[in-house]
Amino acid sequence: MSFEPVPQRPPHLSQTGPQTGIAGAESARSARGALTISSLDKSFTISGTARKVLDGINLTVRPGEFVSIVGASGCGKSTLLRLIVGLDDEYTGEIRLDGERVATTSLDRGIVFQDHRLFPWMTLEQNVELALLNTDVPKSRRAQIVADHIALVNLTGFEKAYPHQLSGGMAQRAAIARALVTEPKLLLLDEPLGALDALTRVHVQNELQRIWMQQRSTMVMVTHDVEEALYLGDRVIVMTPHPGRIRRIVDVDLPHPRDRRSPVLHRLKDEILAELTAAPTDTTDDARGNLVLLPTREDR
Amino acid sequence: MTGGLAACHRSGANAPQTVTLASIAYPDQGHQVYNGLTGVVVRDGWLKGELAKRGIALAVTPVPTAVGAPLINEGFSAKRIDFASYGDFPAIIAVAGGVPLKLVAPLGQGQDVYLVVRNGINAHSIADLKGKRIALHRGRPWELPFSKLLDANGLKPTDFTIVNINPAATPAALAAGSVDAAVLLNDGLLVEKKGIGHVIWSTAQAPADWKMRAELFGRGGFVSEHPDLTQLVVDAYIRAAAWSAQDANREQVIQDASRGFLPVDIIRKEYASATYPWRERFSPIFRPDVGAHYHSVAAYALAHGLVHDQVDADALLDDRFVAKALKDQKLEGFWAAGSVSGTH
Amino acid sequence: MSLLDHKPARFAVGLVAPALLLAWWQWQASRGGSNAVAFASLSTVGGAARELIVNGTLLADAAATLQRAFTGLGIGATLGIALGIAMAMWPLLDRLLGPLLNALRQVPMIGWLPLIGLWFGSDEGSELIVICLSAFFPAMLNAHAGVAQVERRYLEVGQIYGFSASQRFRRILLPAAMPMLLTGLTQSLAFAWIAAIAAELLMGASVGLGVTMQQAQTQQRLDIILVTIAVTAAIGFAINQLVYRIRSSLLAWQAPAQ
Amino acid sequence: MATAPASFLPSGSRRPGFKLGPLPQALVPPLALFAVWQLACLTGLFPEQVLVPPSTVARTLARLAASGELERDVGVSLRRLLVGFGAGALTGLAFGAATALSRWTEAALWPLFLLLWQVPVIAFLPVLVLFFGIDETFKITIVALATFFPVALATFDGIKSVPRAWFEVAQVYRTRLPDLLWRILVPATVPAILTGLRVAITRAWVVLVAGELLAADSGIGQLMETGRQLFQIDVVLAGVITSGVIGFLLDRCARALEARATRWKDA
Repeated sequence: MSFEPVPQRPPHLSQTGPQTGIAGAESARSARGALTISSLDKSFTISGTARKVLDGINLTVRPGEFVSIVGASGCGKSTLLRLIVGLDDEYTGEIRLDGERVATTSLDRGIVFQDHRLFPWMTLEQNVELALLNTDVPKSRRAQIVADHIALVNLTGFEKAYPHQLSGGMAQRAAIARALVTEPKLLLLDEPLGALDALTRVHVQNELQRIWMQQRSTMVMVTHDVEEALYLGDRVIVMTPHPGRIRRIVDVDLPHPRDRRSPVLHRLKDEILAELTAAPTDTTDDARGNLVLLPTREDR
Repeated sequence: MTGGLAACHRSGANAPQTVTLASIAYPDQGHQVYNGLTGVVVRDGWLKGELAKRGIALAVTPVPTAVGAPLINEGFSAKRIDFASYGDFPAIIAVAGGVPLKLVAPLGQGQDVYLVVRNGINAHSIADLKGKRIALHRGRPWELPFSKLLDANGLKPTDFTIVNINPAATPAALAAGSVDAAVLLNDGLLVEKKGIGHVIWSTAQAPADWKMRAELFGRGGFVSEHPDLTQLVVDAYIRAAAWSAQDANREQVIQDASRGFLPVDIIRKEYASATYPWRERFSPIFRPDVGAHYHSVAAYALAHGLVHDQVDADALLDDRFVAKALKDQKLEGFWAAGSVSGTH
Repeated sequence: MSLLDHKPARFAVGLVAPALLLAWWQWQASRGGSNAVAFASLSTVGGAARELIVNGTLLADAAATLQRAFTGLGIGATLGIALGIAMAMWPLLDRLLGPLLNALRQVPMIGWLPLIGLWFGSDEGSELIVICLSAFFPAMLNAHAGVAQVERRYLEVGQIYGFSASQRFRRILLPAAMPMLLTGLTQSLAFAWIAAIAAELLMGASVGLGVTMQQAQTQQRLDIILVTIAVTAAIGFAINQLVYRIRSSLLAWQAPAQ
Repeated sequence: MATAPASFLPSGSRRPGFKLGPLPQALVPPLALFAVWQLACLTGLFPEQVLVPPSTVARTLARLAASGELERDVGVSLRRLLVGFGAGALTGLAFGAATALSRWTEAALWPLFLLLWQVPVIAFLPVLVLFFGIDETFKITIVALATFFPVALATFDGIKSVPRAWFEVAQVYRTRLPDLLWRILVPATVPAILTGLRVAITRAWVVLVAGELLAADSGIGQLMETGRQLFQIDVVLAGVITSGVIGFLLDRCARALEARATRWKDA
């Protein structure tokens, strides 16, 4: 897949953030948002016993790629995103963005949560602008950049609205605008549309696809919804729970924007659903009990 | 004048910057007005001027009547107050508590305490109230005359139901019939005037030393370190007493006494019922009954376990300053030397 | 749809109960006898009100009491909010001071009076301390709870955008805790107002509603007591309404309750 | 605030012998305060009559406890508290519910409620005395009044914040009124009301002690007042400590009950 530079990108994008320029030999394009995860393990300690939630995750995301992760509840997909974004840094293995090991949060990595997490005490505009607080974007240009991003998510006219005055879909789009305004190399989406109704969801999926095509940042989205994963993702990572492992990675070799009616999508959806429902979802016993039942990881 | 200069030299080394006088005060039209002679002293301005000549400021601290006694005792013990005109009972308590005080000037004949009975109760004496409910705010100075009344009639507090209640709530309690009688100060006369009850007894019918007394007390340490300044303060009070004792100033004194307190006709009625001449109301003389009074307060406090140590009433009284002031102001013989009131 | 949707009608309905209360009062007063001690007739009360307004006492009293209450509130609530926030942000401080403050909170004011008397005498300072103490605790407790209950998910947003400690405080903790802070402030205000009156009543001062109330108690002037009670209630009510308005405008970002 | 966080510490991180449990930790500041207090007394800067050393206060407490005086006063005060609190809480609940559930009662009674709330109880003293006498009823009434206002307010707010949707659900299923009350209203408002009750009980305690100063022959407030009048600050401070500890314990018990009753909230 090759991506054309998009002329509509906000002009401040060309400015390099504090953490760019690490791999001078690589081209500017490939230096932005290459995510490498290798041998990642993660455990939680619950009442004295350690429980593995992620086991041996290996994944490489190419710059500008849209990767979807699907899996049943408890497969650790949200935990994975929290590790990548840096909210949790207790893990073994490696997570690297453009070669740099992830240890804490950074403006290079943005995230959209399932709950929009807009600050209820600020207007939409203020919420978006908040993300620029610690960037070196000059104050004089911030208003314009904020307006551009509000326009990008089609919310022009709602700048002064408080979150409670926005519908669920609008609030989620506002959260996407806030996540994008810092021009992160990597945008993580943690079930961003999970709380929306079916119609709004389709609408925001289209918006998201449009925005991604416009922005071309690397995006990793976690979702329950296989159809959504296929519609948006260049690749779909299928995960199984207890402990969370990658079971399969599906290539979706269709150009964007996609047609929902595409037979390829439907075939892949059936395949993935079959895979997910076939997997034993034994929650009665501990992780070690499941270990033998799980098929081996299919890694490419 | 020479005396003044000499005094100046005597306390020159460690003279205080301020002499603090505390007194019960009532709010009246946005100002605190001081009760009794302190009010006259403050208005007179003589003391302030004399102290100013020595480079010393006069501070007068108003204390509300409801919490006055503890506040003054706390002030004495913290050495925040040098002089106070306040009650006999709290002063004995302070001395017993280890705060040495000196009674430097008696202030008059004492205050009467009244026994008020509510309407509908047929009682003419304390004995008639046997088994009845009597309102009395415990630990307050008027407990002593009441106790003496019981003793004199061969009665005990257990012959009654003593109800401990704040004087502010007492009229309502009488009116509601929650209590049958109450021990009050001259607010008892107001209760009578309001038609809630009537006075059946007061200390006016009792020996002079039964009355509740208030005097000018000085902090022991201050009095012994600064006898000159103490003399000035006592001088000022004697001046005020002499002024108040003038018949010409009678109406003014009555008006002053009513300010922020009881209606003027109550004050006038109470003053008119006195069995002694007008001038004796302000007598600063250390009469025998004054000494007897303090002996009996000290004995009562000890006997009832209110204090744990015997207070030496004789050591409390310090009549040097009054004697000198009377001499200096040529007032010797102006007031009677012996007891002037009482029926016994 | 309902009569109650009209503001004036609603207001009128609200007047019924006070009016009934007053009517009952008048009836009690007219019965005379022992009731005369607790009930003064409305015309007497009206006369007393006129007297106090004309001679300026009422205005001076209200101004003095308001000033006392607000000075005490200003000091007490500021300290309370600062300490409450500090305790919510530094758990060690909370563990050290929390139980102690909680115990001190339960000590009735009378317990403080001897110490206050010792250090401040009977000056204006004593009354101020009493008011400050009354205003301090609700402000502290609510500020503490408000900051402690700030949702983690909001703090994570701050973490993602690289907020410094001061940014986190000013942009997340403070606004998120604002509803509770304002609740605390409302309570503090109510307590400061009541404490101001009570302090004047019990500790004495030269001017103030409590002073006039106390004096009227001495003189058994029920009409004056009632006027001061009415003014106390009315001013307290007005302050309450004002705070409610300020709160609504400060918290315009909150979704309506229903 | 000040819950016991120590139990959430990773277990085994310290040897048990050195582990400072939540209780001893809470004791550090008061002990430090006592130490400072005792030291301040030893300096002699303050008159011993007013800044009584804690050792003296401890002796006084022991003496009062041994003579049975403390037990009697605390017992009397607690009995007044419980009866008054019970009466005030019930009426407060009823009033709060009645005003919150009907717009008419709200419009008619709430303004008067807000008006009366602003007046200190002490101002109503003569009226209270007239109606309730000066015996136990009077003191209990004062406590009940102090309880009534916060409980009524909390109940009102608690009911008002129940989402309308829940009532609509009840309407759809034609829930009968008792069921509506018991199955929807009560569980939904219990947290707010319990908080109101907790605020009320500590407030009631403070007001009771103040009320006992005005008219009482016994009780912890009277103990302190007599102590002050008689310039026995050690007795006053013994009362301060006793009432502080009792108030603190009441608050702790109320919190524990509150935590138990609202466990579902955190689940």
